Amino acid sequence: MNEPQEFQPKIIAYVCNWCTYLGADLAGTNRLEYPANVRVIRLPCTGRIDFNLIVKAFEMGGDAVLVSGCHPGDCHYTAGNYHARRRWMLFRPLLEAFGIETERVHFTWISAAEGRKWQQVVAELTETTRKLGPYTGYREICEAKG
Amino acid sequence: MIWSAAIYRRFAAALRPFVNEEITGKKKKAVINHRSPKKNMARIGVFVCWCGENIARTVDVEQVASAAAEMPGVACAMTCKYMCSEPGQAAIRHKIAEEHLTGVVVASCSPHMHLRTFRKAAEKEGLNPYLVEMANIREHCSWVHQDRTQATAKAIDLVAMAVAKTRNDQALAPITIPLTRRAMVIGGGVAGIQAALDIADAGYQVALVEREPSIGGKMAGLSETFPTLDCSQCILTPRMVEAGQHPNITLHTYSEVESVEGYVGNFRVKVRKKARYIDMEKCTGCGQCWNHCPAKKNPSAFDYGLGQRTAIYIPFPQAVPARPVIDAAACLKLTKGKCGICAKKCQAGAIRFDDEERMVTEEVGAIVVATGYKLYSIEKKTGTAYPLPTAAGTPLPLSGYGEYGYGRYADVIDSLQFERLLSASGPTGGEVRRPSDGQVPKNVVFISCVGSRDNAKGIAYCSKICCMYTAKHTMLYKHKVHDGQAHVFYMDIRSGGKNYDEFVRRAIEQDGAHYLRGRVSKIVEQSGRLIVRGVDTLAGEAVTIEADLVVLAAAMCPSDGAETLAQKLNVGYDENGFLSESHPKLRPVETNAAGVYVCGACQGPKDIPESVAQATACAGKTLVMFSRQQLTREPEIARVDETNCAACFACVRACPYTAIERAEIRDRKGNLVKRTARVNPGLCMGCGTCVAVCPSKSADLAGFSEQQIYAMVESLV
Amino acid sequence: MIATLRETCRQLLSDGKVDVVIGYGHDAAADGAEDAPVYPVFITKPEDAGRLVWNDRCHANLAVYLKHEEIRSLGRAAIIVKGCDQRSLVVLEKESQLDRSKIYVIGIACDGLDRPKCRTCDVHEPRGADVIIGHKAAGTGYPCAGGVPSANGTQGLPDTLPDDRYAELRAFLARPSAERLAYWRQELARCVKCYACRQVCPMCYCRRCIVDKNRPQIISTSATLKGNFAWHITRAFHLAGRCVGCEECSRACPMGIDLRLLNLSVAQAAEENFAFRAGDDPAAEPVIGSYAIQDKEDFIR
Amino acid sequence: MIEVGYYPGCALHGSSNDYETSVRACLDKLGVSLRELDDWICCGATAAHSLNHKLAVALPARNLALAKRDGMHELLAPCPMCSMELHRANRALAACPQLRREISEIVELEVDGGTRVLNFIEVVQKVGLEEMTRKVVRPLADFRPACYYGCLLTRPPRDVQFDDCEQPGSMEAILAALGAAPVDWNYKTECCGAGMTLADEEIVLELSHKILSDAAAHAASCIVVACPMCHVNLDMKQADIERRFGVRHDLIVYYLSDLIGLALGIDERTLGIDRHFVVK
Amino acid sequence: MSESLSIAALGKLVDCWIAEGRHVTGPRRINGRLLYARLDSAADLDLTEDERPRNSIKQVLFPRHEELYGYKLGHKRIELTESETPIAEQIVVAARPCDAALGPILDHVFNWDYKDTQYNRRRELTTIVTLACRHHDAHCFCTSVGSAPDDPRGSDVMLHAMDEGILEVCCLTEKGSRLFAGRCDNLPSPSSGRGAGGEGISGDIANQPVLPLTPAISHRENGTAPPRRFDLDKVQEFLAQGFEDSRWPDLARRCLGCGACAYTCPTCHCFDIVDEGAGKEGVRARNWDACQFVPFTLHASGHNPRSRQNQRQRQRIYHKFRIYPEKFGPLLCTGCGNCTRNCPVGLGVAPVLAEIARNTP
Repeated sequence: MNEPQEFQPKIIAYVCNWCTYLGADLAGTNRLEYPANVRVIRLPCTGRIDFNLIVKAFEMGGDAVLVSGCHPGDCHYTAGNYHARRRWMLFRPLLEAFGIETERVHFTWISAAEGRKWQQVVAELTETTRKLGPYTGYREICEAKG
Repeated sequence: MIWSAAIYRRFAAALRPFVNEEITGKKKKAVINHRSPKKNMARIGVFVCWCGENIARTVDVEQVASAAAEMPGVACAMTCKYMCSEPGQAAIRHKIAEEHLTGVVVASCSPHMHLRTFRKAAEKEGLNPYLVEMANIREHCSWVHQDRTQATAKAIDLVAMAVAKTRNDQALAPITIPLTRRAMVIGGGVAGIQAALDIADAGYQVALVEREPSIGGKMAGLSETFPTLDCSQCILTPRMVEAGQHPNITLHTYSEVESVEGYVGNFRVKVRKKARYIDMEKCTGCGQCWNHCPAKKNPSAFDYGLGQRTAIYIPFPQAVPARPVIDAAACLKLTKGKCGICAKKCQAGAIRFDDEERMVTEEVGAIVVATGYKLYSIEKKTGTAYPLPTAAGTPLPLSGYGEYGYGRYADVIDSLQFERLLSASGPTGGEVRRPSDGQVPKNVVFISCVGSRDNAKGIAYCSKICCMYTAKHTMLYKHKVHDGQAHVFYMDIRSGGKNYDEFVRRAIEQDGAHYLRGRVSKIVEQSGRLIVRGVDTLAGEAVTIEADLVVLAAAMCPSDGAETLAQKLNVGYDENGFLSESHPKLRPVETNAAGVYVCGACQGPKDIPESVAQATACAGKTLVMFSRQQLTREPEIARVDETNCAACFACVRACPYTAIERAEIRDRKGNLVKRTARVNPGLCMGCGTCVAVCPSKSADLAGFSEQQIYAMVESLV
Repeated sequence: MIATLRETCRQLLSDGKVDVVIGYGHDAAADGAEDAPVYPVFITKPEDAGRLVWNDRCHANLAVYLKHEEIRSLGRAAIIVKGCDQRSLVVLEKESQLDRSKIYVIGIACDGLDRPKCRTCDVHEPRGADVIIGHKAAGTGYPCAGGVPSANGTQGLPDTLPDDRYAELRAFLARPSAERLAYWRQELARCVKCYACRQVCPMCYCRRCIVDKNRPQIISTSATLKGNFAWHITRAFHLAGRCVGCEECSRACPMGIDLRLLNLSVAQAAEENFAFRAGDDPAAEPVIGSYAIQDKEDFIR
Repeated sequence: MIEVGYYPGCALHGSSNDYETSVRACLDKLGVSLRELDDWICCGATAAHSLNHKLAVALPARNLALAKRDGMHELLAPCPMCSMELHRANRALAACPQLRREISEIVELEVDGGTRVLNFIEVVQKVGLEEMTRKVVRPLADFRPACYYGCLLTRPPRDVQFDDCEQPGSMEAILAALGAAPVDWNYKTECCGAGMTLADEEIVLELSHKILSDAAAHAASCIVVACPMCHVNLDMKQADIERRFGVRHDLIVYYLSDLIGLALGIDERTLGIDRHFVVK
Repeated sequence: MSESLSIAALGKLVDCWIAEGRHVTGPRRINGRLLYARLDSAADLDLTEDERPRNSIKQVLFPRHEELYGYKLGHKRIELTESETPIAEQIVVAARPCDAALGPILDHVFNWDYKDTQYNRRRELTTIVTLACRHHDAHCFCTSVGSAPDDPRGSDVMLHAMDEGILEVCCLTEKGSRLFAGRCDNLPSPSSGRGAGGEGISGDIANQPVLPLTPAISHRENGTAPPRRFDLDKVQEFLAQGFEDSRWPDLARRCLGCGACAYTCPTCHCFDIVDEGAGKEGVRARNWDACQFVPFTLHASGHNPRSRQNQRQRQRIYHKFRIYPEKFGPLLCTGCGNCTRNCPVGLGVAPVLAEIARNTP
């Protein structure tokens, strides 16, 4: 557990159906290998991804969260990702104020063509989270009784 | 276990869900064997695919299956070499029947690959297709991981998530909305005509709305078209006539769109028909009236003020409909109450001085917008147009080109005016004669990018066609004035397109147009000649040309009222006022307002072929919609819980498709009970942005419901 | 000035301009004892206008009552607001929770009630009120003197430039994140989930609060650290671009949890990123539900 | 009696004090009292804005701040360079609170970019043409002036926001009202060469020559300017120009205030016209 | 006859208790506000007398969140797992009498049909050392509900602050004596006169006169009792027929519907049963709940029998002064005044009842 290389971080990824999910599919078709720590949850659009989901991910013992969708201008629904972006612009400062480690919350734009980027993002994300170690900070909060 | 017993007694009711779990097992052995409600219990079948070796190589599919069998709500789990194959699908269908499955999870490839396949299969067996989910253990697992144990563990998680989601799946039925199979085309230029004809030829009614007295638009006024130099009117007028006579096309000329209600498939468009003072039924278009009208000296809008027309007029000889209209401002009868000669001359008795504007309502299912363009206004501004600096200090975008003296020097004209000078049907009968004194100009300077690509004038974009038509102008000029010389000041030459660059080269090499790369700083008049001062950046020197005529290739702008129309239609538009397509690549003629399509220059600068192509595309889109009796749409759309909605309408603001409306709930007596947001299933595309912005989570998205998503996350413990 | 206030309200009621005045006052029981505790009161009869008071204990942001069906049912309301409270009216109108034309706003010029927000106050005189009672007394010192009716509430001395509203927050953010988390652990451990912070907030007008939604239970209802974090994160974020900083939530908390820092963090984000301050500009688009193509995304890769 | 703040700038207290004489005399007659800004400093001119943006804002900003301090809501800067720099600072300050704070610290005065800056023509417009014509005693019947605006009076348009930057007409309007017959000509806003004298006098001679020639070509009887620098190049250098190009222009170059003054019955001396180089 | 103890000595005693592994709760200053909270050392104990803690000691006997049992969801079975019963001895020191009185009151609730082992165990393990009040604030109204600043009910030990930081110690129960046994010399045996808390007193305390007090420690000489804020008889007379009274809407109009009153009230004991879990496992827990919340009575149908806030306020008053007394005897109110003290708009039992009493002839 204490040894970083032993520790297998649990990473929850909320991705949009049209860009990032397909990007991950592409990574698959190109057999681009990456660590097995990510659990992908497919949503129609980043616009659908609510901040409560990020909190939930940590409550579920997530060590890091990834939110990923279409690049600006590419949104399948034209503007969902703009709404999402603005949401995170406001949400991150709040997490900061709470002292929740924002280096465990990652935002990326990954297009359907960027299988390579998906691979890199997941690999790096897993590595950095390994370095950070398990998110005991929030886990303690969730396990505290009464 | 006194405790559990006691608790059980006290909280039996609350335990019911678990009781159901009990009975989902194959062997009906239970710790708490309370009652067996056959209904509302999950019976999910999990089908794990080998995909030959693709999955099985790195994922222990059997282990995944047995793990799945232990998951709550799972009735049976099995593996298969190729799930998507016929036998694979057969196996699924067999299990659905045998195990009375209430849901299916296929653990194989990406849902983008085969979700449809498996949903179809389930449907064949009478299981609602939306109760089928997939776990992507190939692209997202076996193909990207090496470590078998890790890959298998992940696969199990992915299946668990899918199962959790399926347990919360709801049977969904496609949404159907009524459809009026009748279209409206707004704008009767070449694009509008094309769209209207295509739709009409397919056998559907079209209402074509045109602001001017005649259809034809800008193209009707052009001389010849690049790069083939075929006569604009020769190719357009037959199409105009066709449109005018088509049994399926109703023309609303001299009319404008007043208001638009409804949504895709069900628009109600109110059209304002301006007073024409002519009885369209009686009038034969014989021409007696305009031939005898005494008020002859009115600038012709069609000739951009270069020519003149009578008070009762048809804009140009080939006008469709070939029916005149009275210019109320110029008509002596209507202004002074005198005259009325036209009425006397008219055998048909079609003149109606008491005519008034009226409204007609068109019910249509689709709307094609083709409102075209106008040229950037280059008039010199007069007086101190600027307000004094405010605290906000917002600078007004400059407009006009005072330095070119347009509107000050008669012989500085814009490109559309020059088209009229070149046009055989134009004010000079096709001879190039300059406005001031009717002389044939021997030296003509063409300036391109007037407005375009000039941030100082607030226009950053390239008007795209100026390079081509300027080249055309130099050519046609040369063909008409053999001893004349054309000079062109340009920034770059943009001639992408079939036979386009060749065309420009021809202008330069064969017709000897003198191209100078540089801008013109000032035009002044000296003893009847125009002194054009500019720079040749290639030679690196200032140049001064004494010209007889200067033609400004002014930027292409959306025609007047485009923005207000866009607002009426809920169509987006950019900072320049061009209408926005729904997706720059994949949905180039659709807009964010379902059922509204755009073509031609109202969407952005473009030439005739492009406009026509887009118009046909719009027609195609419309016909696809009309190919069904009613509209069916994916049921995975948003819904608002109207009892809990607090009516803050954040969702209304956020919805990219204006699919959410402010609604009111009233009791039988009609008293307002509460206000609420309401999703229009005809417009919702299911992005779920509304769900995220809804503070009380009163909005939810079928197929990706809160319940489902949280169940998935929670299954990861 | 209390006289002016009472007279204004008496007039409004007797002229039938409004049916109820939402204001500060003493219980009838107190029969006008100056030191008696001050409560929100709802004056419906002109003769009761005498119960209205204005003193340095008028903390409550009365805008909260505009969301109560019971109050709405009393009819056309006049409401007494301080400059800070008035902002909440702007937000509520923007979110179509009230029809400004149907309520009469009585602004009270206020030099501060010695609460944190008052140190950085820049609206000593309420904006957009139908009438302003009193004008900002020179310097500090309380209560405000005089009584200048005003058409638009922009009369009186210009407001002094406030100290930095976010100084406290910045100081807090300067501490390492672990310390911040520890701080909130210790604070939120006391939270009993009485929801006073929610109920006292004019912006929390949802018919069914998200915590009261089960299936799915997005936020644990238990007053455990887990449930309390989930709740306070949500409460604060739902105020993004909406919190006007009336600080009622902090005042209401029986356990003395100071929620201002959380509200400030989102407020600051809105102001820094979108130059937006809740309740400032009735014309401005709300931050949530709108967007700009050029929104900055330096945190997205 | 209209009162406006008055920012002379270096030129009007130096080489072009004849302009100040004229402006003061003329405005006094028009019932405009000038309150000279106390402790004004250089507007920065080309020197500042070609060196350092903050400096280019700070210098005029201080003058604006002084104006605000002394309760002047409007400030006349007869020199177009000065008024342009003041305008520019105004806009910069109004646009950016951050800059406002910084500059306020630099100049140790609160600046808000709120002061309204006027050039001479705007002050006349403020008086109103009717009001002015009512005071005319000697209509300028036999005057055919060519109104020369030069580069800065209308430019950069975003900053000065005065008249049409390419085809201005405000001076013509004023002079027409005084009974003159302004000519329509082509060089209203061309460059006179400005300070290029120092670098390469040739340029100045040539450019100014073109201006004078075009005015002559359009049968102008005189030239009217509202800029000390233009006056220097067209008036003081006219002799050199004639020598250089071997022509005779002898066009009297008036300040706008001169002609208004004359029309209002002020004598040439009081207006300082006799101090011009080209005289009748 | 009783013994005395210096405050310093009490401090030492507290530290001993903590050292012995007992959980000691007492008034502690947090963010400038006096709250009952677990003490890490005697240093944390704040004996300020003229200020009443803003919460109650209810938490000690009846936690705001209590896991009843856990469940694990198997494929074919559900495993139920006991949650461990409390074992740590708990001591509340310097409780106010109006807090100490909660024991006997809650005993009824948790034992009238189902004997709540969890609660009873805690009760057994808890000893309450009360500090009689010498001061009161604007919100105290114990005397109006038939109690007093030195009401011994529910206390195991009663401390009376004398001058020069001397505390008079009166042990009222065996539990109490055990706590101080040997800690200060010759403590008296629990005086039979003073009702002890242990098994809880039954009978309507409202109708009992304040118990006789030894002159030495009578608050009449040693402090001041809050004035009577309303006439209890009048109130109960009104409640007997006032359920439909038209004044209720006015009485509670300003109520915001939060739970600050209920959650800081010693006697409010409503709770909610929730299942908290993710996926396959979770716990069934008991959480505090409050009758002022809208969902408290919300039916699954969407119907809410108490749809308006004043109905909820009425309910709270009725429960405290009629429903509970009719069922169990004592009032469900000790007059601590926390409801008003903590109400953002100064509502609560006393103001409402005062208003009622004022208008009842």
